[in-house]
Amino acid sequence: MTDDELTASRRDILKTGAVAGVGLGGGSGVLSTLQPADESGEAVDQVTSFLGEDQVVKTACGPNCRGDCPLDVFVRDGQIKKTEQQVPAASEFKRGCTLGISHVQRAYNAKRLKYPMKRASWSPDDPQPGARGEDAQFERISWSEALDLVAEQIQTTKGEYGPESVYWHAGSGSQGTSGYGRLKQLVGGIQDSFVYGIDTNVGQGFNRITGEGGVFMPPTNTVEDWANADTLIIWGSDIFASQFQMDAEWILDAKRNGAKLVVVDPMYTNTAEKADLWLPIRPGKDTHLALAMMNYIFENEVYDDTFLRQRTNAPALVRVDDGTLFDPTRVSDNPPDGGIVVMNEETSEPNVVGAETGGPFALFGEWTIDGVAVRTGLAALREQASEYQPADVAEVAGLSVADIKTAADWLATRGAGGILPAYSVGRYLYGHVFGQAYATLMALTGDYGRHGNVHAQHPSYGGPSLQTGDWGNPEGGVSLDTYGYQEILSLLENGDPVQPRFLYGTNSNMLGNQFPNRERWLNAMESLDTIVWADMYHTPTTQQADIILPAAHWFETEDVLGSDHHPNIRYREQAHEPLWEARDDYYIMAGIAERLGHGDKFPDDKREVLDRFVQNDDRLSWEQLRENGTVETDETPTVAYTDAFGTESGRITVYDDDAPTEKGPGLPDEGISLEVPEPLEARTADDWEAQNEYPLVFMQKHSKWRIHSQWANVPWLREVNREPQLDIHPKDAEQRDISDGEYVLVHNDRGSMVVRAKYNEGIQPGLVNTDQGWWAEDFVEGHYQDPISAETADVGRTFAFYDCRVEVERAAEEYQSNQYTQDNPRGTAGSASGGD
Amino acid sequence: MTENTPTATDHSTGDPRPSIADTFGTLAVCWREPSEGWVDAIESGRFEWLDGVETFGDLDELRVEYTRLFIGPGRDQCPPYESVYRDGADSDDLGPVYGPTTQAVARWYDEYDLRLRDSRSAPPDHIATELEFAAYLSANEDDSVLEQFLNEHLREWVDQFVAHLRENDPGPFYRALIRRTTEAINS
Amino acid sequence: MGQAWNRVLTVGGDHVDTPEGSYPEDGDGGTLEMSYQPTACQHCENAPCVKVCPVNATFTREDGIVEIDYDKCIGCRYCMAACPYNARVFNWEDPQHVPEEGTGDVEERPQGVVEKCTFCSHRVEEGLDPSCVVNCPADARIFGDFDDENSTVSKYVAEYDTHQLLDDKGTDPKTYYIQGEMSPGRPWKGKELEEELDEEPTAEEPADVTGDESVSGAAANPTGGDD
Amino acid sequence: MTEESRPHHEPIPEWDEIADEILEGCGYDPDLGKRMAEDAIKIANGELTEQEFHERYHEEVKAEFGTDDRPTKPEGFDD
Repeated sequence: MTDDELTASRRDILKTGAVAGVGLGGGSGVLSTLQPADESGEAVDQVTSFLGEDQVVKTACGPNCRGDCPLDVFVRDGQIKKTEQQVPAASEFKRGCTLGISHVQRAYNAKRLKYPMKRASWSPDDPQPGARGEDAQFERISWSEALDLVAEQIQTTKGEYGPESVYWHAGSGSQGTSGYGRLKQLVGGIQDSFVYGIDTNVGQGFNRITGEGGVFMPPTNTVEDWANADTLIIWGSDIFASQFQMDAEWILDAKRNGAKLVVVDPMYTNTAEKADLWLPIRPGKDTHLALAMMNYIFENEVYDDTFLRQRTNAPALVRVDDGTLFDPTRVSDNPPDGGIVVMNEETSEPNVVGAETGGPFALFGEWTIDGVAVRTGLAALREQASEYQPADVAEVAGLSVADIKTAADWLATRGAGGILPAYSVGRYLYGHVFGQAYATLMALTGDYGRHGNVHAQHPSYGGPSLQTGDWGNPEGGVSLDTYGYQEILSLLENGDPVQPRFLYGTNSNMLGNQFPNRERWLNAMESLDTIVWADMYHTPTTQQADIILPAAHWFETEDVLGSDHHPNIRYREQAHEPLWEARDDYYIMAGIAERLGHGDKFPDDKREVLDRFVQNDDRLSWEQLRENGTVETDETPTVAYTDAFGTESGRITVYDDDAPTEKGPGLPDEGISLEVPEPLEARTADDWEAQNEYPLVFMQKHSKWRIHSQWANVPWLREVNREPQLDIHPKDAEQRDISDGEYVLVHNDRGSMVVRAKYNEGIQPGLVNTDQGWWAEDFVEGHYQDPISAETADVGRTFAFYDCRVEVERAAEEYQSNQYTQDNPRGTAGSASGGD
Repeated sequence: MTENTPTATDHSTGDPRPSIADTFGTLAVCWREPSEGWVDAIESGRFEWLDGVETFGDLDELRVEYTRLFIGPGRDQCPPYESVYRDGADSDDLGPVYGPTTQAVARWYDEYDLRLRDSRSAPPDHIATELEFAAYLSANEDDSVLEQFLNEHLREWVDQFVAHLRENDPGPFYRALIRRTTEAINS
Repeated sequence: MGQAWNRVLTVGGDHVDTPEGSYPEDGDGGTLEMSYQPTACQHCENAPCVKVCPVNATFTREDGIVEIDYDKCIGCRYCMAACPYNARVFNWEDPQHVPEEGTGDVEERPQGVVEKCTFCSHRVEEGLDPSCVVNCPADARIFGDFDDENSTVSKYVAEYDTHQLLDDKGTDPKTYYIQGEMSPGRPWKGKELEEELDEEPTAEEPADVTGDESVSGAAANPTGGDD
Repeated sequence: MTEESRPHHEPIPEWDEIADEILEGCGYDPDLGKRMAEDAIKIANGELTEQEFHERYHEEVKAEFGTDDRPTKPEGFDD
């Protein structure tokens, strides 16, 4: 409520009151909310015919599924009626999923956040953080009051405790132009980052030895090129469930062209069902398998020797005594930057060579140079791989020897190959070693820089980035200290090195989704005096907030968006104004900026900002965006890794002489150095200390019914996927006297949850699974994050969601009757109860 | 105004029975969010006939209660919109806002050339807006029209709405309001 | 969600998205299998539902779509008993869509009538693909004119193994299930598929199915989809 | 396959129960509905002609529904 509105409503109420008291002055005298059309000037949202013409609004979906799907929204009489996939300018990227076409139920969810609110027990002078939680009560406040409070709290917090006590948190829940990044640079403070903390294992392992990519999935050939693959290994990803709207179809194209599809997964998934060869691996044994495949490749000499000589440091000479690379200056007075010493087989002399240089270099062998014993890096790798005979690994990993060999053989000998991991293997504590292992495996088979090579389950496109000028880096902005998520917890708990006091959170339902060991976070957050949260829905995370800001649904905003995963720049036309008092995030940011003296950096009208983007980018015109919804960017299918690698040598370091030493649970105190891939395991290890007490490994896979925790509150989807369940093999269930459909207690020494058991013949005995993304209120008791440790390893620094062991037992009788089994589930469960 | 427009309550003569339009008009006010102006209206004594409405107590507390029951954000909320109780997949689930019944209500308003003062702030099938419209109909149209509107709308959902509300522990003011509202629309 | 005109069944375990069979022990010998079967009205050539309707409310249109005249339907449900595909549902409840015209997309079905998938005849008449085809994320559904040998459906059925559900019953459904390794289908109006199946692109304009003898739907079974 | 949506007539004994369920309380003769349903499949299978089907049930349908507008009516069929 703005002040104006308050005045208006007060006047209206008095008018109505007067009517009730003194009699009806006229036909319309009882009206306050309604008014005669002739007084309203231009009729707004006038209902004409219900069968009126559809207006097709071009817009776009924008969660973190990487689909970047352009959508058509059909609006009739001012209301959104349905959503369809839009045919974009680059039409082969027409896409959209069950979730995208369910948006009408997100926009019109009766439990959307409607008005700004503050926790009733919170006040600037007496924040009472202990009163947060399930029982917290809220009261509606006006936008001006809410923004005043946020701005004042930022000011006071900075004044009292210094700028680093202002903590900015953003998840990945929404794409769009909000000005969030701009504002935080103008205001200062600290920020958190996925780097490190969440899903940063596989990518960093790959990056360490290739110098390519970051901590998430590495670059890969664009999807149009996937059809050229001869072998595809989907490793720990259910792409046909989690990315079926976009990347899965290209896999089928490859298959139709004759590619062999291998799926490595402990669960018989939608994706495993499509495989020519399914490797039902035991949880945590992925690096073992990669090494066994390398073993096969060495033994059968089916490695790509040309590639190894030219583009990797396989021929680099390594000192036998300390494992370091032989010093180039001992061979050449003027060695090239990053040059490696190799043994020239023709001259039997050591040479120093730079990047991208092949030649008759020995791949194996031992020599003594200047009295120093050396061997090749590849020899060290081969020695490591020799420890992982397929027969042994088959036993450890629960696989057949023949299948291991077939997978390796297909990858090495059938032509262009690809390995498509996702983030799952990185959800083990030491999952980065798998990143190193598969990057190394693909180096052996020469699968970089060729048509048909695939290195990740989703491709990235650089072209459709928006050219936003200085929008992301405003003049006068400061850079903020960044802490990985795994560090934030200790900041909150220990105040070291800084103690956050004020938190602005957006695009995120971390307490409902990606913060392991939930109780620890809830306690740690009591050190915050003020928590401000912007969202479309009331999530388990906004329940912890002191000030709640209702954000607009995507269809209620106007925006211009790049696309990371297909060559279309997308336009969002506004389907209608935000409902109730929800607001575009931009207006929230601009409102705070104005109050903090940065109003000049945020034009009143967001359109002005978008206009700058469009004017700034030769490829774009408003006309084209509005007409088509998308603008195709000029990109031809690209092959990744055609140039020198980003490592110091420009080569893939199949032998990493500069390897870090990993330390953490299950490892010797001195740690393990990772020159070559070494399978490291924590809780999945066969000899893990608590494995008898907690024998089952607990995984939380992505499902096709949610993107992270979004869409959990959509009735159409809840009709099919009603409640959190535990996939459990009937064998494991029967051992525990658990019948199909009974409620079970899943627990370990950290926490527990109660969910319904779902017999699944396709899940490996010894493994259980609850799909991720359920909200706290969806559980009969507890939450799937409760049993998961928030501990991270020295090198990995990544939350290990799947590195979790639990025991499962039939839940107590009182839980067998609950919100899902009672006749009237309204309010706690069922389709409309919310929860994301 | 038609011939048989009900007359207003005449407090000076002490007639305790308000007109139907007054009743619905007053109920509409009571279902709006409490504010200072709202308190003034309630305290003016004009609503005395509405037993229990003066039991609202402290305004701040009532606003917290109103937020909890009708705005959210938590699980206790009972969104006061018709479509939520009529357009869901089944009667046990909360349906959407802006459902087909919302359209149907909007058509009634349209038929009488009435518009929402602020069309975007809330869907038109808010209980207060429907009651206000019922007041308008009773002031301006034959009883049969009001009956038709009540039958097509308020009587179709208010029982479910208040049942849901009762499950979420309303205080004395809203308990009284529920009682008076269901009496009014069902009489 | 109201009435289900279209269900995607998991052919496998007892639960959605679960297989049946045994998990391979030590990597060997498993028998797990799972697939999906989208099941809606099959629009049979010899539709038993049409034959049993005492009041001729269920009828086969000129173009082959089996439809129901809701004004005629007396709700005896004989057609539901006769349908071997369990494709029909009875409207037990009052219509949920209060505006009398229906949703604006499909007409209102009053309480007490039987309803089912219409192949989105209201869209087909406008030259559009049925909604399930347009919205299938996996492009697993193809719709078109089976009398037109150049249509996408015709080409798919010609190229791949197909089967009809319960073909021993002689109902001759106009819905074909395609098997084999294949690219996802493309909607009727796109020309990508024609380019893929034979080297020469064919005419872009969609065939006029409404005037033709039969309209056909096909669901490419192995390409996934959702349940 | 998910229980609630298994196609019926396969196996037939199960269909019998499902048909009973469908027709229970339909307001018309459930037995007639079941017999007609089974025979309608026989037409599709070629075990029965439309004419035979029409004639077999004509009297019963007329008695039950007061009319027989089935499309199976043979040419020149006389009520």
